Amino acid sequence: MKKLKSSGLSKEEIIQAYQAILRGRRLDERLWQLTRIGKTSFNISGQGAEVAQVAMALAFEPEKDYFLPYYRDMTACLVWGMTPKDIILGSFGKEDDPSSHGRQMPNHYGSKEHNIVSHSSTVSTQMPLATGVAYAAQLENKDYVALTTTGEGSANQGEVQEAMNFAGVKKLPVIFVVENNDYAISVGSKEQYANKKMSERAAGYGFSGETVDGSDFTETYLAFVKAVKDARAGKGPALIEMMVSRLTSHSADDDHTIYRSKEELDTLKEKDPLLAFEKQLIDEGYMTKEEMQAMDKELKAEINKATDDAEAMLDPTPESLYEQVYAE
Amino acid sequence: MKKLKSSGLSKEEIIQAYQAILRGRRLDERLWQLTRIGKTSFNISGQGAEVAQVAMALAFEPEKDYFLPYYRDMTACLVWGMTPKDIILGSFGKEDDPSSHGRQMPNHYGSKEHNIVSHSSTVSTQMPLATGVAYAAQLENKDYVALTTTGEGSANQGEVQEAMNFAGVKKLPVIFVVENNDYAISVGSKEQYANKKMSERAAGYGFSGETVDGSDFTETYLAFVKAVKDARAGKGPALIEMMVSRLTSHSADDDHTIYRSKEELDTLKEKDPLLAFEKQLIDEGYMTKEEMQAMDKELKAEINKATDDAEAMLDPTPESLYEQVYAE
Amino acid sequence: MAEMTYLEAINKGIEEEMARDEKVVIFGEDVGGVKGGVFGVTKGLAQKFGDDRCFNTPLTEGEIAGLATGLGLVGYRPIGEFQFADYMLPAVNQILSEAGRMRYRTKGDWTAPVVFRAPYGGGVRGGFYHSQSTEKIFFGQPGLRIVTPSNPRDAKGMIKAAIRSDDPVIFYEHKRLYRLLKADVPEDDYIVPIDKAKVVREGSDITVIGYGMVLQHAMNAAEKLAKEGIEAEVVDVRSIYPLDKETLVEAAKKTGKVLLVTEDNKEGSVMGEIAAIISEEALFDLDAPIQRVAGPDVPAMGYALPLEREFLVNEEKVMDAMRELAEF
Amino acid sequence: MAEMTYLEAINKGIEEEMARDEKVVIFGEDVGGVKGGVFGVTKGLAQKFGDDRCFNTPLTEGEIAGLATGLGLVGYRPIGEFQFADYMLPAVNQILSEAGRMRYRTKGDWTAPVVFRAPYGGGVRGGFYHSQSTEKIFFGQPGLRIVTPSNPRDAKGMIKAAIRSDDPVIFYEHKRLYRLLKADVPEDDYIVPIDKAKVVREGSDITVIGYGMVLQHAMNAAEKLAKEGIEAEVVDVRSIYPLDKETLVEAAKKTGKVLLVTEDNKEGSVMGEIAAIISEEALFDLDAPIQRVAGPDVPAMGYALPLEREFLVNEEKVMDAMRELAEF
Ligand SMILES: Cc1ncc(C[n+]2csc(CCOP(=O)(O)OP(=O)(O)O)c2C)c(N)n1
Ligand SMILES: Cc1ncc(C[n+]2csc(CCOP(=O)(O)OP(=O)(O)O)c2C)c(N)n1
Ligand SMILES: [Mg+2]
Ligand SMILES: [Mg+2]
Repeated sequence: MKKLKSSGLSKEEIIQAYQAILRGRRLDERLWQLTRIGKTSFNISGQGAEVAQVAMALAFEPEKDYFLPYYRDMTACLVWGMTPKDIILGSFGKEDDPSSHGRQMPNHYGSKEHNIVSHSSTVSTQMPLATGVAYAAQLENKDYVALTTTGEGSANQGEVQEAMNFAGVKKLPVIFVVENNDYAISVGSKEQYANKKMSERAAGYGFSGETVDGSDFTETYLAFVKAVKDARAGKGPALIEMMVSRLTSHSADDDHTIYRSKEELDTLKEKDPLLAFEKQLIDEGYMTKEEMQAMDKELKAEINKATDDAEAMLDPTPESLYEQVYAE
Repeated sequence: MKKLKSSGLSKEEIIQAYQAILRGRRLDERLWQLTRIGKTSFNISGQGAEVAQVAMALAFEPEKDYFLPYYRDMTACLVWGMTPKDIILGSFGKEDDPSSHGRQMPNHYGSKEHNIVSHSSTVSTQMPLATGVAYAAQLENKDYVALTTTGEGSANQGEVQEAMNFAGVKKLPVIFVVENNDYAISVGSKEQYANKKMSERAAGYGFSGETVDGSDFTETYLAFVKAVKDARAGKGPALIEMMVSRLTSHSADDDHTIYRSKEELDTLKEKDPLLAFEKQLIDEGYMTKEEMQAMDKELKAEINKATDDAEAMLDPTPESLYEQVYAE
Repeated sequence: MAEMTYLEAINKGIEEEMARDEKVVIFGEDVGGVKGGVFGVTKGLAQKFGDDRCFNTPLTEGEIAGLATGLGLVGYRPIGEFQFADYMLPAVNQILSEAGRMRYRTKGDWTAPVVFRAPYGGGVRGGFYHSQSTEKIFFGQPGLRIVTPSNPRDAKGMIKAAIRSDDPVIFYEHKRLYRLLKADVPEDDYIVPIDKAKVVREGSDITVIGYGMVLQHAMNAAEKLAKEGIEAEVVDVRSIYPLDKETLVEAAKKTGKVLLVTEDNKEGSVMGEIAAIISEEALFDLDAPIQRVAGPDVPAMGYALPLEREFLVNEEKVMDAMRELAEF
Repeated sequence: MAEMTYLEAINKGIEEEMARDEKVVIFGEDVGGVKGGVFGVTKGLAQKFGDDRCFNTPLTEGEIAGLATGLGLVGYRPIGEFQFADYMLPAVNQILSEAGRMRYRTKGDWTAPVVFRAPYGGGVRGGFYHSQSTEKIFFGQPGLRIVTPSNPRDAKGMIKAAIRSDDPVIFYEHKRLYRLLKADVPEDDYIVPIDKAKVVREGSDITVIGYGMVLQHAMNAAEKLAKEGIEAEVVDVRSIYPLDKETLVEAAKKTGKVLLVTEDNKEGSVMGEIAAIISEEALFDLDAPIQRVAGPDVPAMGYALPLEREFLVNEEKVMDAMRELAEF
């Protein structure tokens, strides 16, 4: 693992990064809990991808860059500006949910305020959209960048090829990301594609691709820093594949113990990127265990409050079903 | 240009190859003529791709291999077993047209008898179909191969990615071909894709890709011989890009002088692969000019007869519009 | 006879056909292996018939459709599963341009005897993209059949008929019916026609026409209204396209009062065509305007419970409309 | 006033909007450069507004649709051209899942004010895949508008309205009308509403409802029948979805005898819904069954002239049906 120091981030920034990662994990655990106790009906989560997502998102400027995420990107969305309450509002399907006002299923993030474009359940449709957002930057001669993500299974959709192809032709400021967690529901990546790395596909569209170990914060962060810099400078798109873990079942509707062995699951847990990152923080002298525990406590309180606040909000009214079909 | 001898083909076979090439050219000219004089309403042709198509098709065994062509592949279809009359029947839209019985526009080849699968106008839809045909070979443990072609513009369709991806995963006996003539109607290849070669895309799906000079008969033929051998042996798919010329307008509905300079068109004509192949045949001692002229004369007579025969056939009846909507 | 759910009946039907004919193969996302589909419809099939005949595909619906059609071309009886009906949209081109038109465009030379299975419908908190009725998108495309069973007995008999049909068939399965209904299903090798509607309840006062989940509401309402002295004739459309006009028109004429019920949006649904047929062929037998109970004309049901409830047709809405029509 | 073809009127409307608002951009296959589209609708626009605002895309319809939506998200007014309506099929997922649902799924936070243009319709020897009416595929999808003008004046005014609309609009152009019709078109900046049908001929005996090319047949037939003393009210639907129910129902009530005319297949076309609306809202005003003149229920018109002719609705077929209805 690359040293955190070589990321170029200050100690304070690294600690903030850790906070973002831990917030993501704790909030994610909360969402599962809400589903388990029947307060929400669904969850799909990013446990095992938090380190990668924070390293990715920190390379951008959320006030001007656009994010077109997919459903596992809660932690990245938090870095981009959404709050735990925003997320939980979505899980409850409340009227004030900024993602969809209770219209989409939980974990379909979006926020007009924070330049996070709404995504749908239909996988990878966000990728062509990202090229439109990026083309606008070119038309306006602005230096913002569009970031868009998907899974390694979903990356096989034809629309992804079409989007990458167009981005290559126009040298668009768009960064395509594949979060490779080795599974698409129950289907292992060997059944999804025969190439060694998904990042190899970029060459077929005339731009650069790179695969990073998503549990290596510095490696991931630096890959994005470079890609963002190039994109802002008009050098065109990039494809970054982040190798991550899926620590949980695919979603609340899935039970991964059916198709994953106990051994595999045990190894996964041992290799939890969060634990590795914590060890690195301690080893490299950024934080002590006690400081982490204190932070954890704070975050849990923050999330408890966010949960209570969100739960107290209103559901959409039945009548609101008829609103915003067309421009009014 | 590679010597014809190094193709491993006998003198007789090389001369037959030339005959197939010349037949393609003469028949193609006839189809344009029929449109020009108003006897048919449409033509789209493969002038400039004949050498490549014959070199490609000769590497297969048409009695057992399947061909899923696209609209420029007339010459390859002739090698696969269709006759000039079959082709002209399609141009006239006659009932006996084996491609579609007058239902599709001209140049949409197909022949159940000759293992040539019907293709549609919607570009590249044949590529997923080819994976199905190839998967059947695997299921049945047979060693037939599916060949499917498209243009360099059409190769950007998402369905092509999906087909290549699946073929890679299952190591299917299917050979994908891009006939790269530098144009998609008026759109130059620089506006279609940013990669240097279309064959580079194969690596993104875990199999081999190769770009050949389609005016080099031997190079093209040998590339296919190898790909076919590998596919039959269960080593999986290949992507072959053939660099060819489009000597004509895109189709009878297009006028390429609007978007191609006179200079470009003059150069194209000079570099006509047919002329280069004829020169090579003479230089390498396969044929004399006189022998070629004699062959040309024969072919013209053959095509004249085919035209007359085809024209004399019946149109579909209006009532036949209602046939074969569903199984009867 | 064995008591079975709708889901088990489909599984059983497929299993019987796979045992009977080795040309029957089935594939899709999560379809193979131990998972056997996200709903479990294909559970056990990979174990029984091998990983070649029941397998996972990459996450690419266009390819699923094209693969099926390609297999159909060379003599197979493929069943392609779409994980949700909402996710048929990436495959529309393949389904309509290829499978649906193959027979006609070759006048029967090439055919695509494929089955496309898809769970559809709402009421499972699936929100926007896991609840849709997508049959209207494929409706009215001659060459293609669309069917859906409404009970376990039909489910087994119709999936068997669909597999044996030489036509391409879209086979919709209402996901709420999967486990809701349990009924006696014959254990022998019967088929239920896929081109016939069925009168499922005789009555003389009003005629209710529907399919899928809403038929449950109609049947329940009919039983209750019978106690008020209102006798409803209830017709299960089953064969959505082409429609069994004869049965539908006859049922309409019988009572002269027609209520059309669908879970889909009101305007543009299949019921519009049924209304058109009745008003063309039975206008003077009608004693009341043709009424429709349907989802509202908003894009989709929302995730939040008040939105899902407001959208969905339920027993009460159907019963109110039936009573009103009876009193007309 | 200036005399213009339907095609010129659309070109002019787009030009005016591009001059008025720099956020209007247009793109598609062959749309840019000197070619200006295969029909010439975008001719001159690249020269006037630059290659950034009028440009060629790669041959990828999914990307065309997604690019448009992405641009729409960030304030642009994009127009994506599909070269033929038949080739919208690869883009169905993007059009329906993204553009058509963006506003609703975010309750108006994100919107997609895009125009998708597509030439449709037969009678140009386009055979299977260059003649289709594809509007039924997109019909009945709340959130999306579908319109088509039937004359040059409407063509200019409606394309301008579509560009200014905050809703996603599919704008169908009948390819036979492109050069068939020449009429006076105001040179000023007018718009024609895209949510209203229009009574184009007043009459008291029968009501004929249609759009596009068939409306020409209806108008011609109406003039001829007037000499026999039959006065037809003729309505141009124009706004195919959502329908202008009020105008349609009123026109139906006015004469009590309704003939619906469409070039599409008879069953499953837009006319089914119009019949349903009329039979729901005006049943007791009807003096005759609602009749339809339409294409037959076969997949598509064939290329051979006898097949194309047999398929197409023409003046004679419309006139016969009008006379029969008048005499009912
Ligand atoms: C077009 C489409 N097809 C199928 C699905 C159902 N589905 C949802 S997630 C998923 C697996 C995605 O796997 P991957 O892309 O690897 O992402 P991951 O969930 O592993 O992060 C599937 C099949 C869908 N949402 N959209
Ligand atoms: C899906 C689809 N979109 C658009 C078209 C219209 N079209 C027909 S051929 C063509 C250009 C094809 O170019 P290329 O793939 O390079 O093949 P070439 O004609 O040069 O051999 C286009 C745009 C089509 N047939 N299908
Ligand atoms: Mg994955
Ligand atoms: Mg080309």
